[in-house]
Amino acid sequence: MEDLRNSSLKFFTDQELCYADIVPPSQVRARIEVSVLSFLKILNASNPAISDLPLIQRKSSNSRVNHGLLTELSYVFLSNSVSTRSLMRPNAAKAFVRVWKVMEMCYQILLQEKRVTQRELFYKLLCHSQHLFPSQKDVNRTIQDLVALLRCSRYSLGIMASSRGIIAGRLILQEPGKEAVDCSVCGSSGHAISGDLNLLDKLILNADARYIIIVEKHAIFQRLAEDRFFNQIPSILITAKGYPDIATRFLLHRISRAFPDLPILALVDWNPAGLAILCTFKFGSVGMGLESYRYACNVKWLGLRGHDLPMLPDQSFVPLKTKDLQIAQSLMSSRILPENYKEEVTLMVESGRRAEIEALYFHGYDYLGKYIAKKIVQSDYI
Amino acid sequence: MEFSSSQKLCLHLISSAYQRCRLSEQICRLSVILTRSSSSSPSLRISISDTGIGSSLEEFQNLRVSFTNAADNWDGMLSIKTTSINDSEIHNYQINLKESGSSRITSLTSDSKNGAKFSGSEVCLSSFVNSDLLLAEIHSLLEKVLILNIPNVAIQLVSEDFDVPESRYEKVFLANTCKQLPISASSLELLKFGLGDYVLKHGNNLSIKCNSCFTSWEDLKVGVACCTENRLHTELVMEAVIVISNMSIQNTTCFREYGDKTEVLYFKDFSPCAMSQSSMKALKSIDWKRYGLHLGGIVELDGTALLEWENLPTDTHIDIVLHSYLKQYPMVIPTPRKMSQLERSIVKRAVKLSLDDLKANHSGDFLSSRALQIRNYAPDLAQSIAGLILSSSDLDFQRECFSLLGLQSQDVGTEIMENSIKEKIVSVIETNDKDPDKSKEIAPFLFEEDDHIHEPDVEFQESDFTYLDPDLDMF
Amino acid sequence: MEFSSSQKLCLHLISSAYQRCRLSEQICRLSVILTRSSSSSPSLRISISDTGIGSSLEEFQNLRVSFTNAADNWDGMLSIKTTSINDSEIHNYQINLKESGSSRITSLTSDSKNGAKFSGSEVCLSSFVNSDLLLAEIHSLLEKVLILNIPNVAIQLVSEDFDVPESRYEKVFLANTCKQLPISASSLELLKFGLGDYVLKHGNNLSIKCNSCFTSWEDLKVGVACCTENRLHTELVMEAVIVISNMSIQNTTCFREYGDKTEVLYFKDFSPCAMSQSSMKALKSIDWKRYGLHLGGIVELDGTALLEWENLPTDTHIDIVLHSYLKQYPMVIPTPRKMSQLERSIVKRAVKLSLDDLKANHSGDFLSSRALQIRNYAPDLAQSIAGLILSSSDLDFQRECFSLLGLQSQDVGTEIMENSIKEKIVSVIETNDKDPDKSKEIAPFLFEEDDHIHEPDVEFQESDFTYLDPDLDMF
Amino acid sequence: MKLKLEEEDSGKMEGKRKKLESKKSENGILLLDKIKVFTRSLLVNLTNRKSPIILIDRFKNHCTLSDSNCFCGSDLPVGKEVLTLCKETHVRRLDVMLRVLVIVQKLLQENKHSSKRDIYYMHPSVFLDQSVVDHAINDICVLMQCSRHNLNVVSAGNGLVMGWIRFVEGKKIFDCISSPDTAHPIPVYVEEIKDIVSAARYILVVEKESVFQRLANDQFCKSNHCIVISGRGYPDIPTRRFLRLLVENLHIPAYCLVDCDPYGFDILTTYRFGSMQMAYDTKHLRVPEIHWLGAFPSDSERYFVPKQCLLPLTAEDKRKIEAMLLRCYLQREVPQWRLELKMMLQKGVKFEIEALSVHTLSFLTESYIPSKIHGKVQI
Ligand SMILES: [Mg+2]
Ligand SMILES: [Mg+2]
Repeated sequence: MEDLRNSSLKFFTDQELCYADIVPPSQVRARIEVSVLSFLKILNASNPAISDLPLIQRKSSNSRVNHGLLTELSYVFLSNSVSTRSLMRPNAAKAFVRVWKVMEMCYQILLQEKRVTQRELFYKLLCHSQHLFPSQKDVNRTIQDLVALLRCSRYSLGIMASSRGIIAGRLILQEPGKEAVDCSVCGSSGHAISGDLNLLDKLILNADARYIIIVEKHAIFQRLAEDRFFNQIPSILITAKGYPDIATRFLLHRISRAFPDLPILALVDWNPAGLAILCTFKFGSVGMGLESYRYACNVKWLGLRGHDLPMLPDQSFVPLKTKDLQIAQSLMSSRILPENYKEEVTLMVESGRRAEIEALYFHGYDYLGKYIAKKIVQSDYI
Repeated sequence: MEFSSSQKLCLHLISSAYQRCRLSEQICRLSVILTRSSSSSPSLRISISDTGIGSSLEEFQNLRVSFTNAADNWDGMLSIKTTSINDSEIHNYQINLKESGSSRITSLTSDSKNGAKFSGSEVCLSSFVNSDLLLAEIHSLLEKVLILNIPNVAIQLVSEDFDVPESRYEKVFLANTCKQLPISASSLELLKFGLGDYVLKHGNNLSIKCNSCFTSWEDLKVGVACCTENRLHTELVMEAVIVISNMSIQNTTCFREYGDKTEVLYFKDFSPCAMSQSSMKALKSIDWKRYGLHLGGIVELDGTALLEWENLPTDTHIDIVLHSYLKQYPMVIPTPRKMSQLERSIVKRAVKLSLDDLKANHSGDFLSSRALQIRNYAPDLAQSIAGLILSSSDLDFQRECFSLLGLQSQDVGTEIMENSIKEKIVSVIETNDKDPDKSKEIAPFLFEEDDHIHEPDVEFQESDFTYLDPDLDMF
Repeated sequence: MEFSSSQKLCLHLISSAYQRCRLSEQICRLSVILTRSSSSSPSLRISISDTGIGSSLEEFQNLRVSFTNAADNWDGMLSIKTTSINDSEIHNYQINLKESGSSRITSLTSDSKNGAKFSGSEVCLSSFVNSDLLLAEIHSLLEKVLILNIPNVAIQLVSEDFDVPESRYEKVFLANTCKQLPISASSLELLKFGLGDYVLKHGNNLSIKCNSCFTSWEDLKVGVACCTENRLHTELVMEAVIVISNMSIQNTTCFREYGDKTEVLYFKDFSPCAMSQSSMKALKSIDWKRYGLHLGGIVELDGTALLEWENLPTDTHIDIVLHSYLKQYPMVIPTPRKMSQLERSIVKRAVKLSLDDLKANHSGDFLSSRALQIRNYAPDLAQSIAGLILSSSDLDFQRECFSLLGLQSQDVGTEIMENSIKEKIVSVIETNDKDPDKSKEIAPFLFEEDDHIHEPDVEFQESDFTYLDPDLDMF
Repeated sequence: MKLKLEEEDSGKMEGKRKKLESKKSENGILLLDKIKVFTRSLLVNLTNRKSPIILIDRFKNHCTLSDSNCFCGSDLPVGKEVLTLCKETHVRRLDVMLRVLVIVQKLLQENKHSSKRDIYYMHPSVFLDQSVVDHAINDICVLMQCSRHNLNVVSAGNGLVMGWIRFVEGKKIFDCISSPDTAHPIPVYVEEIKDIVSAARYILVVEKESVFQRLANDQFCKSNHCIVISGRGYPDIPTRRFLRLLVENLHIPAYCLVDCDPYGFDILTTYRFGSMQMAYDTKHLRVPEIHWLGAFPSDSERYFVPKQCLLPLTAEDKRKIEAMLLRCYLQREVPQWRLELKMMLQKGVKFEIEALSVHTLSFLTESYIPSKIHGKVQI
């Protein structure tokens, strides 16, 4: 399996797949130094010039879809079409300088072997170059630019990541040299997933689960964890409390690589956003830029799905909102979305309604567990 | 040519005399003498004499008068003496401009030159015009003519009232003498220094240099250009000179007639002249912003074009002179419509070229607003790069950077390094700006990776981020 | 009392005769005989005779006539025979109502009673009025009077035309005979059954019972009330009866004169009477909604008050009768202003009380819209309470609850329990609604400290804390 | 009902645990009994054809009276609401309350927990809005004289903790001491916390996660022997209960570091005085011992916060400050806080904690916090 994936990865490397690495600070510093040298060289050449910054475009037009040939794994990735940050175009000059400013900040942070939050970075930049960074948004975007330039993850740049993810169930995590954490005795609050990707990378994983279940919502996760659902069906529960962050996806990916036979099943709301969350786990998203594709997992859609609707009470349906329709629209236009998923989206749009997982509580709190168990037993997932 | 007053006729006659001097290759003298006497009638006698190439009768053939001012009841009589270098006698004519047909010219008996070799003309008329006003106008004309800086003509202006003892006024107008120009100097060269002198005299209202405002010629920023156009068997020449001067406004007692507006001095065939509409349009159509200038508008005042500037520093003044002439003399004038097209394109070209010249001579100045905008980022960029270099703990890296920057010792401070980088960046920006076409070329990439598909000019539209668009800032 | 026509005078005289019968404790007869003959003039002779207590001259003293109708040229003469039980003779008088002062009454010779013990009166007059119209009016009056249901008076109405053979019309009006009321029945009781009968006859346009529309008296919903007011040495009594009937509209051929509007039958001192403005206002001011009724408005039509209802089911009809009288007879009438105030308050009270009575007798009906709304929650509340009991793991507790609910076995299902609780809740809600003042007494805000929180519903208005919402945890 | 936990040696631990568990079920039984009493009294009233009368105390944690004669500090109810079957709004409230109560009874009997959101989804069409459920839960707590967690209604914990502490929640060991600069989620079932072991010198409460992360990254706890807690904005109930539990058991000072803006201040008061919405339970949730460590409006000068990091107060900010200035407890209990708040209004600017460390990343950990704590610059 591993080999197959690698080979397919290599195959796609030829197809101009671009990505950001998790790299050690020294290497990030080296990349920055190379940038400086390169800049100076071109500036100092016989025909001096100010070099443009080639950034991988973070637009859907530059996204490519890999439909797994040998595995079921599909993912979204960014191709190597670049957009340039050029000093010489007045409307791009600011963005150009911003990249260098942030690069300088990150370089110094890496030297100090520290990490900063994006907010701290904003304040530092606000203080030193207010005219360049009037808002947090400018900082955030420039960080993305820098990721796209240096091809290393945000985390590698010394920017602190927090994770909203939690995990529970039949999984034992062990940091080398530390006491193991048994996620089955973490109670309903589960075990918080660290934002430190290096740490996650080092974790030693042990599991006797048969399934991995992704839950969209914290509350549902809590219910299942409190009910110790993972003992009924040996499983690992994971939630990112909405759209997944990198760390959650990273850990999920690690678990799925470590235990490749575990089906990954997702329980999300029956609305476009729910599906979008599932898809972010499954394929990655263009918005996550170069860090996206690497953690694609073969997630299956357990529920809620169209054929579950008859058992939901009528009053639990809410009309779709404009935002829902927008998400539905972009889902439908996505090249990666499988046909049977598209059918569900069509059903949502046509019915004009949405329903949340909690609607299952209509049949009592314990119904949720039964519902999942039944679906698993019947292999009712797509 | 039709004149609406005897003053205007006078100014034309002076211009013609000047032309005759210019065409002569000898040092010439042009005298304009106004003599007033209450005993005679009309009271003012005007004599315009020159030692130029001698005039032909054709010059006067086309002159017409249509006086509208009742007080200007001149009899229309011109008396002309003229002789060419090869003539053996001095011809005398009397022309009645108020008549037409063959009767208007009366040949009088010629005077013998007694074998002497000389040429020259004298045109006299008597008029009722106010001598003071006429004097002022002639004065202004001659001052402008001086800008052309033709070296072989000395002009003498004399005004005298016989009834008033010691009322004689005399002024000599000589081409710029403080500069040792070579004899072979081109007319553009001459014009350049002529305008420079004019500027140093504050041009439009002082006839003497004011040493308190400008210390030297070298403080002026000058751009010149000459365009030619070969059309209809003649060559049209357009010379343009632009002078930018700085005059500290605080301690000056000198004021310009048009304030901070620019009077465009316009010459046609070596005479001061009102600007044509097509030339005005040409000025309007120039992309001044490319040179960091912001033209507010063009005002026309008594045939004078005034350019109004926006955002011009208060102590900066711009002077522009344009001179168009046909190489052949006398000229074959193209049809007016053709001429106007021609003028428009040639004025535009000449002014642009002179601006380019100005920019080239004064690097860092007259940058386009675009370049200025970009240049503003240079300190920030330099600071960041210097910061990156100096904060590095990798000595090899630092050494390499130092050597790239041509800095000797590693002990140079942040400031020196920043300045060095900044200068380089600025220089690239400025070079780029001088040659606007060059900037359109694709700049080299920081990392050359040839598998990239370049998609220029798409930045900043990161709106269509994704199909999912989660709240990306999860960190 | 002034009358504008002889008809009206007649009706008054009949009312007076009826009063005399009522006050007698014997079974009495009241005969109204209209006799028409073209041979005599005036053509119509009206005789009103009764076996009541005998009249006093004061009754006639205050009668005035001011006829406006020219055709009604009655001579104003009344002839009266009357005797009381203790009188030994029958007095005869002649009264000319058109006169005033002492001359109006003429005492005629009395007739002897020959020792017989009886009482009674006969009033006669002759008039030109149309006998048919008069007959109809008297008919209507007597029918209304019948509603009062005074048991000891039998009324006979006879009309005859001597010129037409077999033209005699005769009708006897007897108080409700189908009901076996005790002799001691109060006048309110009598009125109640009187109105009931009236309703069963569809009241206002049929004099016989229609058995197809109503099957029995028991289908009627009746509310009665009697208020008294002691004022000015007399006691004012107001009796009110409300009858709500359902008449299936589909198969009925009977139509009411006023459709689905309610004619408020108004009696004053045992005579039908037009409603006063103050009584009308009183009706308007009643909070009908408290009884689930929605008064649309009150229309006055020929002295009759018509209540218009909104949202009244089509087959439902409301009949109201009001009867006010003074206990003492003859009456001491309070001043009109006092009277109007008095009337207003007493009408309101009487009607409200009768509505309360109606509601009390028919639990579940006539609930206020508020209570109806509240009652909608009963199933939910019952379900929750049943849920609390049935889901409890404490068997003792469950047993206790069962016994409280009067349920025998624990095996009763959820539904039975829910129904049982629901019924109780409904009953409490209905009881609460019956006595609206009671609910107000127990539901004030019991502030223990007179702290300054007087906003009534603070709990839902913590608007200035909404943004704060520290307990955001939605999950 | 209040849990009182103390450090005890391991010998007594087992007994203690049993006691705790029994206490917990005791509490459940007590509450179930109360529910039964309530249900019974409803039935008795109904069978007697009387409208049940439900008295609900009303609480306020502050008022806006200028004179200080209010009783807001006394924890006593300020009045009662009387619910009967006579008013539709009352019946509606009762309906919601009973529905929630049925759920609560089930939760207690099965010893399960549920979130307010879960409860909402049991009858979404009846409740219509989450706030209705929240309100009913508050009503039930007031009626049953208990805290929300006693009902087994919990919120998803949002809080974080790190530092010199070790405790057990249920079977899970929170061994923060072993890596004092790693964040742990604050457990939701605070009542199940036992075996608290700590050698911390103080507790530092920070408003937001980013500051928490800064401290973690700077290994603040390791070098300062403290416990750091963040409620990530307005603190939720578990966070406040957890903080209170620590303060009560460890007897160490607690300091609060918030942004110098109206929201920061409001968060500070929420820690110290509780929120208006949970006023009925304030006595279990507030932490009167907490000190305000910063950032004070006066800090902007003392620590040279650059001008561009000082943002002008918006109109809404000013309105909020003016409203907060009226809160009675400020004048009564922390007049110095009030003075600082007043100064914020006067200066017309606000700043975030991050603004302090623009000069040096580790300014907070190396200078600001230690100097404030050791220099006793807290109020
Ligand atoms: Mg959702
Ligand atoms: Mg804040």
